[in-house]
Amino acid sequence: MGKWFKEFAKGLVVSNPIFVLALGLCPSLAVTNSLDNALGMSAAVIFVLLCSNVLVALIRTWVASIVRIPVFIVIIATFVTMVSLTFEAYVPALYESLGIYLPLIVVNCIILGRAEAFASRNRLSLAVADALGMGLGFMLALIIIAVIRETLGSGSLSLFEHVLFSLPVLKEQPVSLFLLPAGAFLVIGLLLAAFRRMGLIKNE
Amino acid sequence: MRFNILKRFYAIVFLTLVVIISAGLLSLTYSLTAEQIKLRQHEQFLGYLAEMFPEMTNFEYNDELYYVYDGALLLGYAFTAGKAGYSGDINIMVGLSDKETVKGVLIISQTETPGIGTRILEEPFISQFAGMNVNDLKLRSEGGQADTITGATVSSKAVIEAISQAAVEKLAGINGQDE
Amino acid sequence: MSNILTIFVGMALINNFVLVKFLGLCPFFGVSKKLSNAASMGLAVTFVMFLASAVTWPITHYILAPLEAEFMSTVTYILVIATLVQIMELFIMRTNYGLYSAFGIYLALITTNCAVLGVTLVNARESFSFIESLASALGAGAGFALVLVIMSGIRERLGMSDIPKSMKGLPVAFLVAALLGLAFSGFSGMV
Amino acid sequence: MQLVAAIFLVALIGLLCGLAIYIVYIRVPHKVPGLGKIDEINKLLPGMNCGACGYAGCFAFAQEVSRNPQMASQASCPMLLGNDEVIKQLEIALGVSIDTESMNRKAMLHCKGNSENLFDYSGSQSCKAASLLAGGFKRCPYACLGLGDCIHACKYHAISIDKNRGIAVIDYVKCTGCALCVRECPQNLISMVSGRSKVSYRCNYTEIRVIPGRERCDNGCIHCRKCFAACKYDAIVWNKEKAIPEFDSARCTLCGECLTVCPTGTLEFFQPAELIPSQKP
Repeated sequence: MGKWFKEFAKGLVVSNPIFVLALGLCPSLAVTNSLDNALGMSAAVIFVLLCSNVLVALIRTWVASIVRIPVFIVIIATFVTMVSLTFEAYVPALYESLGIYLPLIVVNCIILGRAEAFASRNRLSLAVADALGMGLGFMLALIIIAVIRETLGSGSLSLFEHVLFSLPVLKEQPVSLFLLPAGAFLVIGLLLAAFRRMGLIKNE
Repeated sequence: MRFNILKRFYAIVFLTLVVIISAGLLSLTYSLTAEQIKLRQHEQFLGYLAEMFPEMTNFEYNDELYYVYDGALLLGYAFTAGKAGYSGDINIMVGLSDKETVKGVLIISQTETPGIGTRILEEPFISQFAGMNVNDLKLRSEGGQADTITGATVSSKAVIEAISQAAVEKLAGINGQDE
Repeated sequence: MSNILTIFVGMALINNFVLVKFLGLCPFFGVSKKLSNAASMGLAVTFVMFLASAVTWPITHYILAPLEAEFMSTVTYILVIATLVQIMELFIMRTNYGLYSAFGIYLALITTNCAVLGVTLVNARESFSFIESLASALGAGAGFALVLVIMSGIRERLGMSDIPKSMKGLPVAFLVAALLGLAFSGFSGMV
Repeated sequence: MQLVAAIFLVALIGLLCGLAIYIVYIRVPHKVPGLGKIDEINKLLPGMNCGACGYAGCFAFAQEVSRNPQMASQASCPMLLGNDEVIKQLEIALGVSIDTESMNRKAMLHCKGNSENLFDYSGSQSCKAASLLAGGFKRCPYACLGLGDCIHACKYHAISIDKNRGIAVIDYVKCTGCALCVRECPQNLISMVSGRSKVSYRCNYTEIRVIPGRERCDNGCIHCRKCFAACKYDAIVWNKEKAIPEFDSARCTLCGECLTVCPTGTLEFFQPAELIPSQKP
């Protein structure tokens, strides 16, 4: 049981996919300009990561090593397309705002990275732990970035159409830099430095 | 000998099997969700149409042109226009109260950069089209009345060009159909 | 002819895949520590993008489109890309082992490179002709390699400069990427 | 119905991809000519790709060695030094005898770091950059600047910075004699010496370029020849042109006489502390 929890906790902070491993950056930078998008994207990533890790862990003994990577990536692509079809049918608003980044979860480096590096080498329960840990770590990081970017970038923070709070001055002239991609880089860089300063993550 | 062949081609068989299963699964989900998506899109569009013509009771639709009626009275026409903006396609619905004057313009979907591109939804830009004559639907620089938003030129220019192009095609349709 | 040029420049600079469209960031931060790695990675990615576009175009136009199976495009594209990378890896490993050991992990990294799949998806969405999609692939690859080389040049220089302990390495790379992003957004009005 | 056709065609693409990988896996010549032998040698080598042997990594060195085996004995491959059974396997593979004596080498730093800073340098933290600025910020233009270029070069983490003296310190045991640091030092303070040498001459000051206002530190050698005179086992030979002592490690008994008699303390023991008899309590 201890090992299971260790694998799970590892994904949250110690080897957080975005801040430590610097994987899966493409979607996280683009969709964190609003909290709803960030939550939608993390939900999709967690679902796909969990399913693909489970399936990869199940078939790891049967898969021939030459075609290992194509097989894994086809499995991930199938899950992602299913997610994007269901989103389009039942949650169109979120589907619109995620745009091109939803199909790009397929090449999101975390999922294939975890499938290749971890799930294909460990038994099922550990693969699930790793998927959950990494997924939640990804969601945590995305939420933190989205909160900062949305508050500074558009002056107010809203969760599913009702405004949580809005800053007086920023409401009129928000710092729209933070909505730009460059702002996302800035936020992640400074956050990473802050985490290292606080000792949460060890320096290089 | 037979087993050896299977062993050697095992990799190929396995890959093809995985691809078949995944393609099958996908088609299954696609067929399940296909009409739901169409229904959803149609519903969404109806919502916009109602917003444009509040007193609408029914409408006719032929060759991409909507004829909006309140009972027997022809309220106006409506059509969609679409063009690639800064970071994705922008779909617009244009309502005409009659053959010449524009009733209003609605942006159905866009993925422009929030805070900059999304200003095409806001007041000064979107309401400038209401009541404008159809052949003024061109950029001010090209002799029309429509002007872009400073700082969001790509997005606003895309909207104006989309509307003007669609208007030209559809008007030809309406006039042709009337004669 | 001019249309192809505008597409090439458009993909390389205006909507540069890394700094404007935000695709291919994982290798962008992973590989850009040494200039030699960055250059060879940029070359390899451009080559794979070119091949992938060449192969996926016929698939889209002769198989997926007529059968209205666009929803399968992601799966098929990524399958083709993974196969191309696998073949390239086997080919390089067998013929030129020195180059293979120099590439090391980065070859496998190309498969998970969002930029490569991104190019094929953009080609499909913009419904480019065959020549246009090749031009857009080359443009995207050139843009990717350009930004990778610039970034690794700066990061090598930064490696030696006096930076606070907690900023060294990745955080400073993010800040450099932010500045590069702003610089590249300056191209946006060109086409 | 169309969906079934689509599935069939996509499956066909999958089959073609699998076939392509399989064909490349089989048909491409599995062996680069002579790869077998090179691979065999490559497996013996440490695989650190440190470049000490002067080739772009162990594989390139294996290719070179498999072409002309005698070259192996002057190879400065650090890992081969330590374990003899690897050398035996290499001798069998190459069919030539390798004498390990010429391989055993260590890096020696010729500076005690006693010269104070002329100005507070806060530029690019690399010795190469600092030494471009008027020969470095130390009073002695040949002194070690302690900014660690050699540390980055050393793949075996044998070099560290001595905080209070601000100079590099080479760990005798960890150093495998790969000589990567020698090229990196802009003040060419590091030289490769035989692993058996006992005493190190810790000064790099020469009269070639005399810069006004810059002179040697208190530990700098003043060429008084006292060490030469004091050595009872005449293990020291006086080099007349450079006017510096040279040590014959065979004769030297680590008695420490020359160290005590040297007025500026330029000399130091080179062996690790536990091997030096006079320092035992």
